[in-house]
Amino acid sequence: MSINRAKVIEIINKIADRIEENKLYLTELDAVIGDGDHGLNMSKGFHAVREKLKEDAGNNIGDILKKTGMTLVSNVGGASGPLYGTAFMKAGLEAGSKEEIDVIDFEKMLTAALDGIKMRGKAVLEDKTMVDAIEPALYALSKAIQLGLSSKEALKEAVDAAYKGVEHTKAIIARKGRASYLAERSIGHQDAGATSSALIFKTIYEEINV
Amino acid sequence: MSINRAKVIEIINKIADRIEENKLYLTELDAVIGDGDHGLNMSKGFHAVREKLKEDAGNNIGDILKKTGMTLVSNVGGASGPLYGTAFMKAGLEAGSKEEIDVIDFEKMLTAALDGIKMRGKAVLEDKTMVDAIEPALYALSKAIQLGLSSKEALKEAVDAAYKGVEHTKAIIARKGRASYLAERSIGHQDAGATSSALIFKTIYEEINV
Amino acid sequence: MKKLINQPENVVEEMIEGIVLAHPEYVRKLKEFNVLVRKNSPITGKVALVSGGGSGHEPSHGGYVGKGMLDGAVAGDVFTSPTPDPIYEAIKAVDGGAGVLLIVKNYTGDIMNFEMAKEMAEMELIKVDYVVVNDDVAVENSTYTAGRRGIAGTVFVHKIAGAKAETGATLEEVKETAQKVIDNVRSMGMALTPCIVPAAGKANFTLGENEMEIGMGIHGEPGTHKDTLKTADEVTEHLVCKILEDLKLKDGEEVAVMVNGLASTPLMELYIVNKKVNEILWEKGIKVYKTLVGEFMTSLEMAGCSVSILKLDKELKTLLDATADTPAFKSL
Amino acid sequence: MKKLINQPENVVEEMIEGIVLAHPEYVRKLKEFNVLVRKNSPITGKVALVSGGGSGHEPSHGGYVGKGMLDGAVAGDVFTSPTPDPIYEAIKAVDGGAGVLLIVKNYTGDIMNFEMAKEMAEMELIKVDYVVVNDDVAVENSTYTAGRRGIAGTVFVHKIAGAKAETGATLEEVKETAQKVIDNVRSMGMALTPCIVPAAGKANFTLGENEMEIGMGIHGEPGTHKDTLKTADEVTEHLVCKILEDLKLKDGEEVAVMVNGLASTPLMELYIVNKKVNEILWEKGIKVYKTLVGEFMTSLEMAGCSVSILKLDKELKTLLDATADTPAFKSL
Ligand SMILES: Nc1ncnc2c1ncn2[C@@H]1O[C@H](COP(=O)(O)OP(=O)(O)O)[C@@H](O)[C@H]1O
Ligand SMILES: Nc1ncnc2c1ncn2[C@@H]1O[C@H](COP(=O)(O)OP(=O)(O)O)[C@@H](O)[C@H]1O
Ligand SMILES: [Mg+2]
Ligand SMILES: [Mg+2]
Ligand SMILES: [Mg+2]
Ligand SMILES: [Mg+2]
Repeated sequence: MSINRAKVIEIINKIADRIEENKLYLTELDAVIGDGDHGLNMSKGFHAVREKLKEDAGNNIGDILKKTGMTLVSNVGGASGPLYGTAFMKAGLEAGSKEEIDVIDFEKMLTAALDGIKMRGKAVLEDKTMVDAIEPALYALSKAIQLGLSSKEALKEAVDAAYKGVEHTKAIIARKGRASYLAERSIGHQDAGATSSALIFKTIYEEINV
Repeated sequence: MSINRAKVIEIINKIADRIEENKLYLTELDAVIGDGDHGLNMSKGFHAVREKLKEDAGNNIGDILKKTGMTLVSNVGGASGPLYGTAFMKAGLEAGSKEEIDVIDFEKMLTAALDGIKMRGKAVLEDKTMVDAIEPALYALSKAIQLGLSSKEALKEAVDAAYKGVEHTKAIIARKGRASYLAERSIGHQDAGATSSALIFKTIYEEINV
Repeated sequence: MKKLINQPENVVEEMIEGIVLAHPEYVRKLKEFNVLVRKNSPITGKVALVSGGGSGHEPSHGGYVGKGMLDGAVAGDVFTSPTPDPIYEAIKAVDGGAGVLLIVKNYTGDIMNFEMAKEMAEMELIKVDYVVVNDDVAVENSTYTAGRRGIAGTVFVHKIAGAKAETGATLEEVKETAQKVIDNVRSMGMALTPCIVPAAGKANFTLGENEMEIGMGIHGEPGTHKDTLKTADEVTEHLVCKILEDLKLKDGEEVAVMVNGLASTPLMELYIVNKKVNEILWEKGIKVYKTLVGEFMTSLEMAGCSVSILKLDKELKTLLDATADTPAFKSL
Repeated sequence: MKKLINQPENVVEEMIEGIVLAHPEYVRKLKEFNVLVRKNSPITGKVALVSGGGSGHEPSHGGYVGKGMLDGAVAGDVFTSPTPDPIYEAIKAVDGGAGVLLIVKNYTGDIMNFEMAKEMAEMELIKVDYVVVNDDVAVENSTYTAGRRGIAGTVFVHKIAGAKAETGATLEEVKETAQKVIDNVRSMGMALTPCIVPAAGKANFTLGENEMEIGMGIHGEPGTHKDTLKTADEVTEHLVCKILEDLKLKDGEEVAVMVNGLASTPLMELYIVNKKVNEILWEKGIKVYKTLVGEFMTSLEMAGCSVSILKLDKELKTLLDATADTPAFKSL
């Protein structure tokens, strides 16, 4: 696997498409145990990102991702803006001036992104947040790389782990974000942010395999 | 016809009964073109009058009627309180220290009452108010007396004229009171205060004939 | 009926108690009457102002008792004029020898009860006079009718006549200023939802999901017409134009604006209305000297608003700016 | 959706414009941002206070910008935290060299966005610190969770920290006072009806004709439980007892009380609630030093109220009494 600058932009635009398609779905998930705006927030954010990159995408992968993160931060508000924004900015910092990345780079970038999310949101595994999709995905990716799987296979593992994580959020009590006000009543419902994270992994995987 | 002190109290208590029975009806009439409280107002007022007279009815007919009027003024509020209150007070002033009254006295008292209402409320005939029941009733009474009818017959004429007046309020535009805000839209609806006035005449007539 | 109350028949009394408990530094209650007076009433030598009417319009009128506004406020039952007795008690309690001005809104019941109270007080040799506020342009004014209703513009009368009284003016002078405000203030309201009088337990008119009432009175009296829902800009345009038709302002004249919420309408929406009011006045070359946005004269839990415009001169500007310190209206 | 608005997506911007047009003597708007700052910002040498959050809580927060309270207020979309950019702009606009204190309510989104703005401002060498208000006792506090929400008690933080800043105190001192208020204020709310976010167009929860939600948050977040309608006295008893369980007041201690309307609940009902609050505190020997009744932190057009109780000491009393002059909160 090797992804260049243009491909990164393509992937981000595809993420924007997928978010748009799932706007209602994500919003409905958030309505049940949150405030019903996650799809709207993400759609607003990625719409702005698409416009931003059209106008000035930056010179290298680091730039692209930092611009993506900053645009998310500046346009979303709420919880997901700073979280996804920080994730993309940290990934961008990690990528630096690279014009091409491979699966090992991706693993490092994802590690930085997850660290950023945890630093910003103070959530840990089992708090019923996006961390419950991202952290298992990162573990699965790392393990697959260690086991010598192909990048394609490794990414597939990550996507599967993310969706397993999403599924698991149904079983647990929310301890961070708005859903935490519901305490026990949050059980049985899937976390919206974890779902959007899994959706992003799936989009990346699909785009790498086209 | 001759009505003594005790009979006056009896009649007032009967008026209170009839008002109570017609509370909902009067309120509904007021709801259509006013603010839907005329029955409640009258019931509150005559309930207080009943209690007042039970406790201290006064020494003569003038006293009884003045107490009735003051109690109405002090307990009703809104438009009907000062109007009916003034009417009873003026009638009481006219009756003075009398302990017995006849139909001629009644005519004088009613004249004073109507003057009081018109002075207080500045309404004239055809403004779609209680004046449209009371003024015709007074005319009919005077005419009947001049024609030499019996007091019973004269009072019957007054009651009929009052109800004809009530009926006529349906045909005219309100120019005083809350219904006046409706202008043309008040046409077709009967005035609540005229209705309660006619009811009072009817009660007096019935009580004199028991 | 979703209300935070106890017994419907006790709402006014409990409310008055709640006001006194909240604002003992401003007001006290007259024993056995739903009357609030300034804590330090009577104030010797100052003309006293008494207002009131039915309850359900809070903060009108008890909220305006204090320095620079009212000396006494009389609370009737919900939407029902008080009887003369409490008004008379209020007059006696606040008269400091310089006389008492009653500020009455133009409703048959209010006028008659305040007039009777005035007559009672005059028998005790208290100097009493009154003005009648009739700012609602929704209702036609004609010599044959009860005339226009008094609505939120009344608050300008309280503020300005109150400031005048603080200057040591005579009863005649305070009345003259109050009347000047009345002559120069016009209002019009609209409603999106009805309201429920606690004792009645149900709304006494209805509005469809897509309907509003233009020209609505503050007791749910009908306005000029029902209309389908429109944008805030369109509604505001209608209200302001009706007001300006009547007020006839000239280019360069100065006004005070009040955007008053009837209760359920959020401040957010009132400010959106205010934006449009400003744009319309600006286009006509009329200068907004001062703006009040908030809930000044409400109608139980009704949704909707009214706009009031007061044409100003030098005296009215000075008095409008003067210090006021009351529970619901403060001006530093 | 019965609202007096134009396009749902423009409500915040139009509201902010309406506020500036209404109160130019108090506030100005930062170009291109929904941020209101004091007209004379920055004030050299004074610690500046910035608050904010989602819109729909008016007069919070723009209504509290002025002397003795806030220097800046940042308005996000309805019920959504603002992004860091306008917060950062607000910080830059109000910093007079003595530093800026951010007053943040405890919501994940608010905290993260304000923190990011703080980091951005610190890169420009502006001294910035923040406090987190978490007064809502309806939500359990636990180290494992996001903790209690911030609701109407925040207004006490604005008032008191604002007065402290006017005394010329340092950033550390102002923060300490703000934190003292936070440590001593507890609130709890309830709702009779839901509200509608303009962009959503429909209520995001429902309550039956005979139901209310106890412990309701100011964005329609669920509370402790649904209950059948009760009297004002019963509801008040429940709210105050939950607050007192947590605040642990001793006989003879003094408090400030705030009875806050969420929007549709009339002032009449808030005063009825206040009466009961007073009775409960009186029975427990707790002295009410000051009471605020009105709409301080609303929730669009929701019906309901919250009660806040602040335990006072000498410093807090003095600062609570200090002069404040803002569009929505004045203290002479
Ligand atoms: N502290 C946190 N750490 C990580 N993720 C969080 C945290 N708080 C909330 N989230 C995620 O954010 C999602 C909600 O995002 P969104 O609805 O856009 O924001 P808001 O909650 O402000 O409305 C949740 O579903 C959850 O996955
Ligand atoms: N100016 C007036 N003169 C005579 N009668 C009047 C006048 N105004 C109102 N009324 C009478 O009062 C009645 C309404 O009484 P009521 O409903 O008790 O008072 P309110 O109008 O204050 O609610 C009307 O039906 C009308 O007959
Ligand atoms: Mg959300
Ligand atoms: Mg009536
Ligand atoms: Mg009435
Ligand atoms: Mg949100």
